[in-house]
Parts: sequence; C-alpha cells; structure tokens
Amino acid sequence: MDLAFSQEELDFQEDVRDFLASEYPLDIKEKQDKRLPLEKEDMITWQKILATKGWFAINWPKEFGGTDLSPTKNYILQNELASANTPILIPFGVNMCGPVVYTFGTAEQKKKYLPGILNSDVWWCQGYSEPGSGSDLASLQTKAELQGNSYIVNGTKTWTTLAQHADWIFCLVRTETTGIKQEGISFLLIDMKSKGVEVKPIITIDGSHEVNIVYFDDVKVPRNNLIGDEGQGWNIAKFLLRHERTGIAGIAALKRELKRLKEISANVIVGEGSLLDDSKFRDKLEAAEIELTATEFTELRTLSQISSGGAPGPESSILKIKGTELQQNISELFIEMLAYYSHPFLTETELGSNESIGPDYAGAAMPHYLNFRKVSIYGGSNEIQRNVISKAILGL
Amino acid sequence: MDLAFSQEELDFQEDVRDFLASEYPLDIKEKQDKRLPLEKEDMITWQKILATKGWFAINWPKEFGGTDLSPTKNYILQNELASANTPILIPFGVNMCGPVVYTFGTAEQKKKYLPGILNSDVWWCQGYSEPGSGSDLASLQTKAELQGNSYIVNGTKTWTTLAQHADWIFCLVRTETTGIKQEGISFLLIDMKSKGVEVKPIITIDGSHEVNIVYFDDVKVPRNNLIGDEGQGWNIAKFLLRHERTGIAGIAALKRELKRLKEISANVIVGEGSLLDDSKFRDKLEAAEIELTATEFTELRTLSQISSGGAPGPESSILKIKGTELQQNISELFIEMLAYYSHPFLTETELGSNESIGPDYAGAAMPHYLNFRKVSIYGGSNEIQRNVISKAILGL
Amino acid sequence: MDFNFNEEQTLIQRQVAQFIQRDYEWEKRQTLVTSDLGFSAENWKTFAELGWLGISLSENSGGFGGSALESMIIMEEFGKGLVVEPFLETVILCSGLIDSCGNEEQKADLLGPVISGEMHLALGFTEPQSRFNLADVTTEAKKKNGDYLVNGFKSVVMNGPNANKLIISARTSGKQNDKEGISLFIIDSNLDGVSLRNYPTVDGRRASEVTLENVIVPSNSLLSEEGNGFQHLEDAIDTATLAICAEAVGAMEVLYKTTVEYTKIRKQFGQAIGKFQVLQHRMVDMFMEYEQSKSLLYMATIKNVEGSKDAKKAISGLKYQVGKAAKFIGQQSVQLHGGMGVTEELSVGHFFKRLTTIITIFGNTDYHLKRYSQL
Amino acid sequence: MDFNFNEEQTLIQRQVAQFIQRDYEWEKRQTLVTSDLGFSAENWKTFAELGWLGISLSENSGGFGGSALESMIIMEEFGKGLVVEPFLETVILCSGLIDSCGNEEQKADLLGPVISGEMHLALGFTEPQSRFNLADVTTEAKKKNGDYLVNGFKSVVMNGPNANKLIISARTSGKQNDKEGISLFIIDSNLDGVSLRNYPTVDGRRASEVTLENVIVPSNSLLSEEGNGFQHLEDAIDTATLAICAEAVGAMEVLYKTTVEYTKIRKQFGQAIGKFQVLQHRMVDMFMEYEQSKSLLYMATIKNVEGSKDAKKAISGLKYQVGKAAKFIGQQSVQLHGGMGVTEELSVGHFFKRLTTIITIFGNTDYHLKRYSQL
Repeated sequence: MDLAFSQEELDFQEDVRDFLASEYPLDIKEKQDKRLPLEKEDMITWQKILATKGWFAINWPKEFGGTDLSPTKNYILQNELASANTPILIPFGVNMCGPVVYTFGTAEQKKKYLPGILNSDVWWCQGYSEPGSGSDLASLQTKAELQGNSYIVNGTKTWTTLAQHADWIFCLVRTETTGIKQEGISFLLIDMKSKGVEVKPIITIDGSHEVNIVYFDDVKVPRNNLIGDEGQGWNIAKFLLRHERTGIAGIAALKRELKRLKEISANVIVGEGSLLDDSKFRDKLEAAEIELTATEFTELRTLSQISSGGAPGPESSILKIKGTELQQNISELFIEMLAYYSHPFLTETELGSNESIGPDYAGAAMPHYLNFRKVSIYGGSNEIQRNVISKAILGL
Repeated sequence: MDLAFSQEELDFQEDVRDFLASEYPLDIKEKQDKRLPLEKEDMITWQKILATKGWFAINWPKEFGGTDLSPTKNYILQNELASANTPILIPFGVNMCGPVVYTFGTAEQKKKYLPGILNSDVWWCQGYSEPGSGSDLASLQTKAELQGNSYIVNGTKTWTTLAQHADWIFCLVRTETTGIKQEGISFLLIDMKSKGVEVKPIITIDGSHEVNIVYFDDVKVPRNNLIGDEGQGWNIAKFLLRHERTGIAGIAALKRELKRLKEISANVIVGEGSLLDDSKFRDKLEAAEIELTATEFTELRTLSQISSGGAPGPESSILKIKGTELQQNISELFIEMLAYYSHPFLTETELGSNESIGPDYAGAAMPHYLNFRKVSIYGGSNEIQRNVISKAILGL
Repeated sequence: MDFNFNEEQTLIQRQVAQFIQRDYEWEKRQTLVTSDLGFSAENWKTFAELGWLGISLSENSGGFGGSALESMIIMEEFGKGLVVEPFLETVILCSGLIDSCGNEEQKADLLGPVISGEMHLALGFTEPQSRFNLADVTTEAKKKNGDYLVNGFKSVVMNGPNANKLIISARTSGKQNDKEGISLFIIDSNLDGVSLRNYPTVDGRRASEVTLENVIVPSNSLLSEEGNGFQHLEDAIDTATLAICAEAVGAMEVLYKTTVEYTKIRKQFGQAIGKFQVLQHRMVDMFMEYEQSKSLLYMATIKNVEGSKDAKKAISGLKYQVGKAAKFIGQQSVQLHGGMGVTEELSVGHFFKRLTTIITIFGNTDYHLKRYSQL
Repeated sequence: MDFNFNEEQTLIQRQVAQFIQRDYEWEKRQTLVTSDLGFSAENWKTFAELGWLGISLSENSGGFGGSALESMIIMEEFGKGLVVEPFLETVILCSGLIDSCGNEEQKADLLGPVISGEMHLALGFTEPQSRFNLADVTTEAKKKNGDYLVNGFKSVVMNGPNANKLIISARTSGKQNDKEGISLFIIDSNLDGVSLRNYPTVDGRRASEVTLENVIVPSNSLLSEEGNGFQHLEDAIDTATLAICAEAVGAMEVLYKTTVEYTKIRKQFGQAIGKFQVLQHRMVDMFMEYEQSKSLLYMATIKNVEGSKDAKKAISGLKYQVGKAAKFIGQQSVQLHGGMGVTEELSVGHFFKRLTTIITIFGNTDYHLKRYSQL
C-alpha cells in the first residue's frame, strides 16, 4: 500500500502543468474563471488543444487513436485540469459514442465515426430519455421500423443535452414491440440534418438552455447506422453506464470548488471574524471536505481494483450518489455564503457584461445551485442507484 | 386563537403544585431524581395517591369513576407532574384495559374489572406481540379454542412489559384460523395465576429486566372473560392504538429532560467555557428544543381538533414519530455530554448504592440511551407509522 | 387555549383563498412575472378595495386595527398562489414600521395612500457587507443646514424598482455595528443623488441596488427620533419574518400536496411512483416538516399578538424550522418530479425558487438558530 | 498508488481472521465478558505465540518492526470478532508509547514481557474534568528526595483492573491545560497510595478509577524527559485512534452484513422485510457509510506510515467519519432487527454497544471535526 507517485508520474504531472500554463487559451480561461457560459467554439477549441497532447481520448485503446492512460496518470491529469478550471469535455462523443463504436461497431463504422470524434469535428448528442420514460429507460417508445435498407424512425427524445449544437445523435430505439421490453431495443446513429428531425429547447429553472426535446418524424436512417445487432441496444447501454460512472463523482472539480468556497468565505466578514470562522458554516464546509476525501479514496480503491483486473461494477453507484450529493451540497454552501446576493437573477448576456450585482463571483451561484438539482435525477436517479446497490451488492 | 389559561385553569395549576409539594413521597422522589429503578410498591403507592385527587383515571368518563378532565387541564396536569419528575403511570390498566372494558364490556365485566384498575389493586399487562409477529400484529398465532364454557389458550406472547408484576393480562388471541386474518382475532382477559401461564424474563441491552415472554400452555379461561364478540379483537386493538397515541409524544417529560440537560451541560467545563457554550453541542440542544416546541404545538393543535369534535386520527402518528425521535435524540445528548463517564456500566443494585462512578447523574444515562432504542420499534415501529401516514393522510 | 380563527378571520381567509383560486391562475401569474411592472396593478387595486392593504394597520392610521394574525392569514394564502404583488414590502414591512413609529403627519402622508393602493414602499436595511446584522450600517446621514446629507449604499432592496418612497437605515452616530446611532429616513426615490439599479430576482420579483450620493434629506423625513432606529427596525423585521414564514407555510402546503398528487399519476416500471415506499416515506417527512412549521407559525404569531416575553425567541425558532422545512420540501419536490421538476414550465420549480429565497430573507437557518440561542 | 496488502500483510490478515472464525465463537466470547478476568488468558498466550503482540513494535525493542498498517489489519479483524482482549490498551497504546519515547532500560523491562504475553499495561490519560483535552491535567508530580510525589485522580482508565503497570500523565510544571509541563510516569499498580476502583464498561470491557495519594514514584519511572510528555501522549493517542477506527470498520462490516442477512430471513406482512424499499435504501446508506469509513481508514493509515504532513488531520477526519458511521450503522442495525435488536441474546446489541463507546474514546465526532478544522 502506498499513495506516493513514481518519478515518472511526477514528471507527467510537471508536463501537464507546463502544458496548461502555456496552452490554455486566456479568453476561455477568463470565461471559466468568471463562471460564464462557453460558446460551442470554445469547447471545440479546447478539446482540439487537449487532443494535440493525446489527452482527449485518454481511455481509448491505442489502436483506435487513444492514449490508454494509466489510472494514476489519468488521476493526475484530471486533478490538474480541474484545478486549472479548464472546460469540462462534452462526453457524448469521446466517452460514450466512441467506446460503443470501437467495441461493438464494424470495421467500416469505426472508420467512418471515430476520426470525427477524435478530432472534435463532429458533435454528438445522446438520445436515451423520452417523455414518460424517466428512470425506467427500458420503457422507451421511439420506434425504428425497417423498410428496405432504411429504418424509419418515429418518436420523441427528451433531456437531450446540447442537441442544439449536435451533428449526430446516438439513440436507443425500439425495433421490436413484442416480448421482453429490454430485448426489443437497438442502438442507432442518426444524422441530425436528416429530414424529420426537429429540436425544441427546454428552458430550465436556472434560466438556461442546456437540454432539448428532439422529435423524429418519419426520419429515414440507413440500415448500416445500426451498431451491433438488432435487440443489442440494452446491453450496449448497460456497458456504457458501467463505464460512464467511474469518474462520475467529479472529484477533481469538487476539490477546486471547495477550495474556492473556502478562500472566498475567509474574506466574507461576519461580526468580528470571517464567515469561515463561523462555526456552523465551517462545520458544514469541513464535513463536506471529509466526505469528499472519503469519496476520492473510494474512487481510488475502485480504480485500484480495476487495475488489478476487476471490472467496474455496481460500486460505481456509490460514486454517482456521493459525487452528486457533494455537488449539490457545495453549490448550496455558495448560496449560504452569498446570502442576499444570491438572489439577483441576470440573464447569461448580462452576466457576461461585467456588470454583476454584488461581488463578481455572485452571479453564477444561484444558477449553479438550481442547475445542480438535476444531478441527482439524471443518469439514473439517486433512488435508482440505491436500488442498484441494494440488488447487486447487498443481494436484497 | 389564544394560548392564555383562564383563571380557573390557573387555579387548577396552583392546586396541582400544592398537591405535589405536600403529597409526593420523598423516598419515591429521591429515586426518581437519581434515575434509579422503582419497586412495584413505589409505582402502586404513587398511583393510589394520584387517585385520591381524581388525577389517575383522568380520561375516563365520570360514570365509570373517571374525572373526564378537559384537554387544557390535562395538559397542565401532565406538565406539572413531569416537571416534578413523578413516576410515569403504568398504562396497561388505566389507559388500555379500562377504556376497552368500559367501552366494549358487559355490565358484569365493568363491575368486575374497573374497580381494581381504578384503585391500582390489580396490575395488568398487555399480551399483543408474539415471537415472529413484530409490526405485523395481525399475524399472531396464540390460539383460543372454545371447549364448553372455557377457552383453552395455547401460544406465546413476547415483549410483555412488567409481566413479572402482573395479576392479569389482556390478550389478542386467535379464535378463528380461516378467513381474513384480522377477523379471527378476539380480545381475552386472562388471570396470570391460571395454570399453564409461565413468565420468562428477557434481559435487554441496558441490562434491565423490563420485558418478558409469556407462555400459555393449555390455559383454561372462562368464556365470559371475552370482551366484545369473537372476532372483534382487531377493532378493539385499533380503537386502543388511536387513543394510545395522543399523549404518546411525552412532551412534558421531554421538556423536563431537556431542561436538565441544559442545566447540567452549563456546568460541564470545556476549554474556557462550558459545554453549553460549545457551539456544536448547543446547536443540537437548541434544535431539539425547537423541534420539541413544534411537536408540543402539533399535539395541542390535534387536541384542539378533538375538542372541537374531531376524533384522534392518523395525525397522532406524527406525535409517535416526533416524540420517540426526541426521546432518542435527548438521551443521546446525555451520552455526548458525559463522554467517558457514560461508559461505566453498573448493575441496578450498584446504581442504587450511592457509589456512582463519576457524577451522580452519570450512571443512568447509558442505560437510558440503550433502553430508548426500543421506542422507535414498539407500539408500531416508526416505519409502520410512516406507512400509516402515507396511506391514511396522503392517500398513497 | 384555542387554535381556531374567529368569524372575521375565517372570512378573510376565505376571501383571499377565493381570490387566489379565481383570479390568480398560474399562466396569468407567469405573464406578470415577465411584465415590466413585475406584478399586476389591477390586483393591487383589488387588494385595496377588499381592504387587505389596511387590515393590519392601526385604526388611528386609517387601518382596520388587525394584528399579525390577520397578516398571517393573508400571507399563508398568498404563499399558496405564489403571489408576486409586493404586499410584504409595502404593507407589512414599511407601513407597519411607519404605523409603529412614524409621527401623525407621516402616517397621514404615507399610510392613507398605501391603504388606498396608490403608494408603494421599500425598505433598504441591508448593505453589501451587512449580511443579517441590522446594526451593520455604514450609510451615513450628517446634519447639514437643518437637513441631512446622506451618503451610502443599500443592497438588494426588495420592491425597490416599484417604490415611490424608500425607507433606509443610516448612521447618524456611533461606529459600524453599533445599535445606537442608527436612524431611519423616508426618502423619495426621485431625490437628487438617489440612483437605483433595478433587476429581477430568482423568485420572479424585483429588487434594486440603491446608491445614495450627497442626498439632501429634509429633517421631517426622519422616522422616530435620531439615533434610535434600531429597535423599530428590528421589530419591523420580526413582524415581517412572521409574515414571510406564513407565506412559506402556504407555499410548502401546495408543494408537498402537488408532489403527492404527481406521484399518484406519474408511472415508472409499470406503477405509480407514489407506490414506492422510499418516496412515500419521504413525502411523509415533507408532510411532517410542513405540520411542524405550521405549529410554530401559529404559536409564534399568537405569542406576538399576546405580547409574550419570549415572542422574539419564538420567531427565531420558527424561522429556523421554516428554513429547514422549506429546503427539504423544496428540494425533494423537485427531486420527486424528476426532470420535469427542473423545467420552467411546471410551477414546482417556481415554488422551489421562492422557498429558496425565503430561507435567506431576514436571516437564514444558521443565523436564527444562533439568535434563538442568544435570546 | 497501490491499495493492496503485501504478501506478509495478507498472511497476517488471514491468520487473525482464522483465529476469529475458529477460536472466537460468540458464546465463548460471552462467557469471557462475564468472567473475573474479563477476557481469555489463553487467547492472550496465543496472541503472543503468533507474534501479534510484537508485530508493530520496533526491532530494537524486540518487536517485528511493523507499522500502523499491521496494527490496522489486526484491529480490523478483531473488530469483526468483537475481541475483548486488551490489545489496544497494552500493545498499541502503552507499548507503542514506550517504544517511541522510553529509554533502553524501560523498553527492555516492559516490552519484552509485553511481547511474550506476561505484562499488561494501561494508560491513565483522562481526568473527570478533562473530557478530550489531553493537556487538561491536574494530577501533580512533585520532585522530592530524588523521587516524585504524585497526587491526583485518573478516570475511566481502560484495562486498569488488569494492568501490571499504569502509565499516567501528571503535571510537573505549568498550569492546568498547559501543554508544557506534562510528564509521563510508569507506575506499578501495587505501589503504596495507588488505589483502583474497578468496574465493567458497557462494551463488556473493564476500566478503573485510579486514585493517586502521595505515591512515591522513583525517578527512573519517568518516561522521556520531564515536562515534555504531551507530544508523545498525543502521538500515542493518534496511533491508537487509527487502531480503534480499524476495529470500528471491522465491527461495522459485520453489523451491516448481519443486518442485511437478517432482513432476508425475517418475514413481516408475508414477505422478507429486506424487500421493503425503505429498509433497502437504509442498508445501502449503511453500506456506503462503511465503505467511506474504510476508504478514510486506509488513507489515514498510509499517510501516517508515510509520515505525510497532514497525517494528524487525516486521523481526525477519519475519526469524524467513523463516529458518524458507527452511530448510524449501530442504531439502524438495532432498529432493523426490531425487538430482537435490543436483547442481550443477539450479537447485534453488543456490536452496537462497542461502537457506541468507540464513538467517544479518544474524542467524539464533534471534537474531531473541530480538531480537523484546526489542524
């Protein structure tokens, strides 16, 4: 047992820091530091910069153009990126569609789709949820009927993150309506420019347009856009869920936010001292820090098991639960810290105009708090995660 | 809306205080103040003293020898008794068997059983739970078969509080094994001196002997010991549960204990100040006090509804939940206050010998904490109470 | 002891409830929120006509001589409709303050127009550094030629954009955080040197940052006496805390009930999600938090009406409980509504946002637990 | 980074686990608890024979040169068996202290017999008023004729009844609560003026109130140097805190698993209670509290072995988490066992009682959160 980094790992850490110091574009950094929304171009620019060092498709096997970074180096990289507050990567291409294509796709499909993901030229979104399906994903109704060499797709997907920017969508669709509902699901790639695809924004309580409804009205999709066999969609989705959850705790970003909270609250004056000297506030902050450290080491123990040959199992549900609880908890502490100054509610444009109400860190706090209500709902609600642990680990 | 007492009520309060000052026996008071266990005789003595003022069977209608005290006077009485730390009354006779007999019994049964309850000459215990039945009371198996003019009772009751002192037991027994399980249950009174009744102690984790297993082996019980009709037992039990829960929150005793905790902790030195000055400890104490006040006023609102003609409904489940949570919470704060001095674990005899380890209030704290684990389990566990509210109030 | 409303109070409750049900449909409310004014001038006229604007003011100010009990009744019903009209700010907070410590002239000048619906008021009692400490006042008022020269800054002034007059706390003597030396001034929003930056708040209301730069305020704008404003200010905030807690109790009732009903309809895995025991127990906890809040609301309100000596302590206990309950019920209502709970479309998110600001307004949960402990 | 045990460590773990399973049946343990000694002398001999008593002591003291990692492994397994033998007190707390700051003679005199199983030790580090403050020492030691004259009182001295020697903290200079001026003395329990009142504790162990009345202690009984005992004491308590947290993690594992298995068998309303979602989710929370505790245990132990600069902070974070988890898992295990959970008969109540004392020992949850914050 040891926690120390090897010399090689320390060198790698140095390398990442140097890279960030020289390559992280200042305009993007400024937006990030002010918690302002990024443009699509900002996100793509940053992904392309990361790709130059091979730090974009870090989990992909080398044969498909990935880096296959060791868990420890990955841990170091994530910590450095988060600590520098670089943009989060849009996971739908690189962490979701990519792995599905190189794992289940044909040689032709790999050739067609992987390069666009690797170089961030193609923006993907995810077509899973439907109105009414919620956590019961398998109840999905979007139908794909084979007619000749094409599927005719009809139905509605919802909560589709950043679909407004997307070139392609990967969908779970129903190719069979009889039998066990899971077995009638297939995994289909659809060009967003196809006739019959319509995207409608959903505005959320934080005032932002992040998610969408996507309508499919007699959309014609070539048969060879199917990944794997018909009826294999549910297995592919489960494969993805397992892989997605490792790292879902978002530890590195949480560490950064907690540090920021601590620094700011040390300068908020309350009575004779600072808010950080206030025992009630500080207790909550320190308790969150301990929980965060525990979650970090639970993740590291899980990674260590994977390194020793184990597969990521239902343990990753702990990381989803604890990580999202911490995200919500810390965003709530920002509100507590700001008190009345969390109430002004400017539009994104106003926020970007440098005319903040109150301290410059105030404007984004409430939108973040509101936006983070979603994290215990999506990706399998935390109630579902507890069901998973109950069944798969405790055997109940 | 008002909270003020009328002059008559204030006079009543004065009356109770005078009575306590002159009539509360010093030897019992001393045991109570030291949190030492009482003898059976102590409990009977105190009940008889209360009865002289008509403050024993306060809820009974006057025609059966009760006082039928108004809710507000009852509130005043309970507060004064608890504040003087008088012994709790054993409820099985006066609050349970009595109301059942005068509500469901025949004239003959009333004549036979009520006087012994009123004058505390007959000690009753309750035969409900069985090994295996737990919160699922209706699954009880103790059988009563009619043979001529007698029931032959076979089975086992458990968690029978203070059965070691009891003269009589009121039991739920199964007189019918087919059909809906609730409808085969009857309410039967059994003389503990009957042949075939055996009492075995259960020692609990606090080291005390409070509960028992009671075995019935071919016990012959006269047919006219049946209350109501055969099969009416479940309805009688439900009637009792509803009445039992009002006042179950034990607000008055909780107020006394919280006050005591506050007084003692103000004298426990921590660093420069007292434990009560310690923000973390004090926060818990104050939060408990607010919750206690809220529960008190929830109870008063419920009583006010009853006074205005409403029946005690499932709202009383809130009082059971909040009251027991507070009992457990406050007993836990005593442990926190005592720190290491909560660990010595003397027998009841040693505790009574004035040779306490640490401060004299220390010895009873851990036994109380351990003993109070039961309060969220018995009388319908707090999980069951939430099921009740969910169904009966929320309609889920 | 008696927990029933009298006949008159029952009547008011029914009247307000009827207004919410009949005249305050959700879609209409949503258009008000995004309108220029931010609420309905027509509704305000209705409030005036029905006498609600004067109900809690003393008879000698032209009001109906009601008490915090009547305000509680109105605010609890307003909470159920998520009413955005600035009743709390204009009537309870500012008019209540003037009613309790203004002189006859001020009462006549201001409260008449308030009661008839022609005047709006706002209270500037916080500064960027002050948090919940009402005594933390750096805005200065200096005597000059018989007038006062006021300089300073008031932050997040609720209803600021709509107010004809502002009441602000300013320091006429003493040091920052001294309770002595704080004075209250009624300032016309149009005075030279008063500038407002107006903005919407997350709960669909409006507030302002108020800059005061060499504002010359005539001495008859002083409320009560110079230097003794703190106690009046604290009392007014306490009364308003009761009222906002009543609003929260109303909002929590709607929110927990809406959630219960939603879970009876919403199906997952082939059954209504309200059949899942975990969600049932959570809703039971929501229900209990609501009931406990309501109990303390009634208790604290009656104690205040009766002038009990622990009335202020009761208010802090109440605000603590309401803060705790509002957070739990708000967050869990969103959670149990799933994705729909975070959309602008459903009312649940808006109730959640108002409950979120109520937690902070007049002191958050931590602040009031501490105050409870100190009183 | 690596979270795996090495071969030797894996071996120890298996050996201890085997002992618990084969030689520490529940009924046998229960007879030990009520026996005169309070544990098994035979088991202690076995510990000595298997080398466990010297495993964490340095080689120059005759030990095997292991670290807190080996102690953690043993204590985690001991926790699973609810072992009552005073390994924590004699070996980890006292021998560790002597090993780290005793002189050669003291090590030879005391640690040899400890390792061979012939010597028991106890540490008197608390006084009735001291709570968790190790520097709050009023017991006095005054130089007199080359010896020390010791007067004072040590409370709840764990393993006191069984100890051949006591190590106590006493003040040789300074004021109450000063960290400077505290000295550590090795005192023979039989010395004139030493009197013990022995009693059982709620977790089935033994402790003593120790009165020291004009006890003449020879100067070679001084551990380390006069007046500098505090740092050694604190280090020893920190090491012991790691160990008792390992015990708690072992106990919590058994407790949550026992509860899960019980709910699979126990039927109510016609089904296993483990099918009720509310209980399922509660057990998931118990499981997660256990896992989080285990993660911090490993982290804090490794940081201590590696001598990391935030090692002490990690220990306080760990004890906080363990305290929180032990309370939740302990209380809920009893709750989910229903009435059976509160009987002396089942093991669950005994695990609960030990976890309850562990929460307090070496500082409770509040204390360690505060210390975490200050470090």
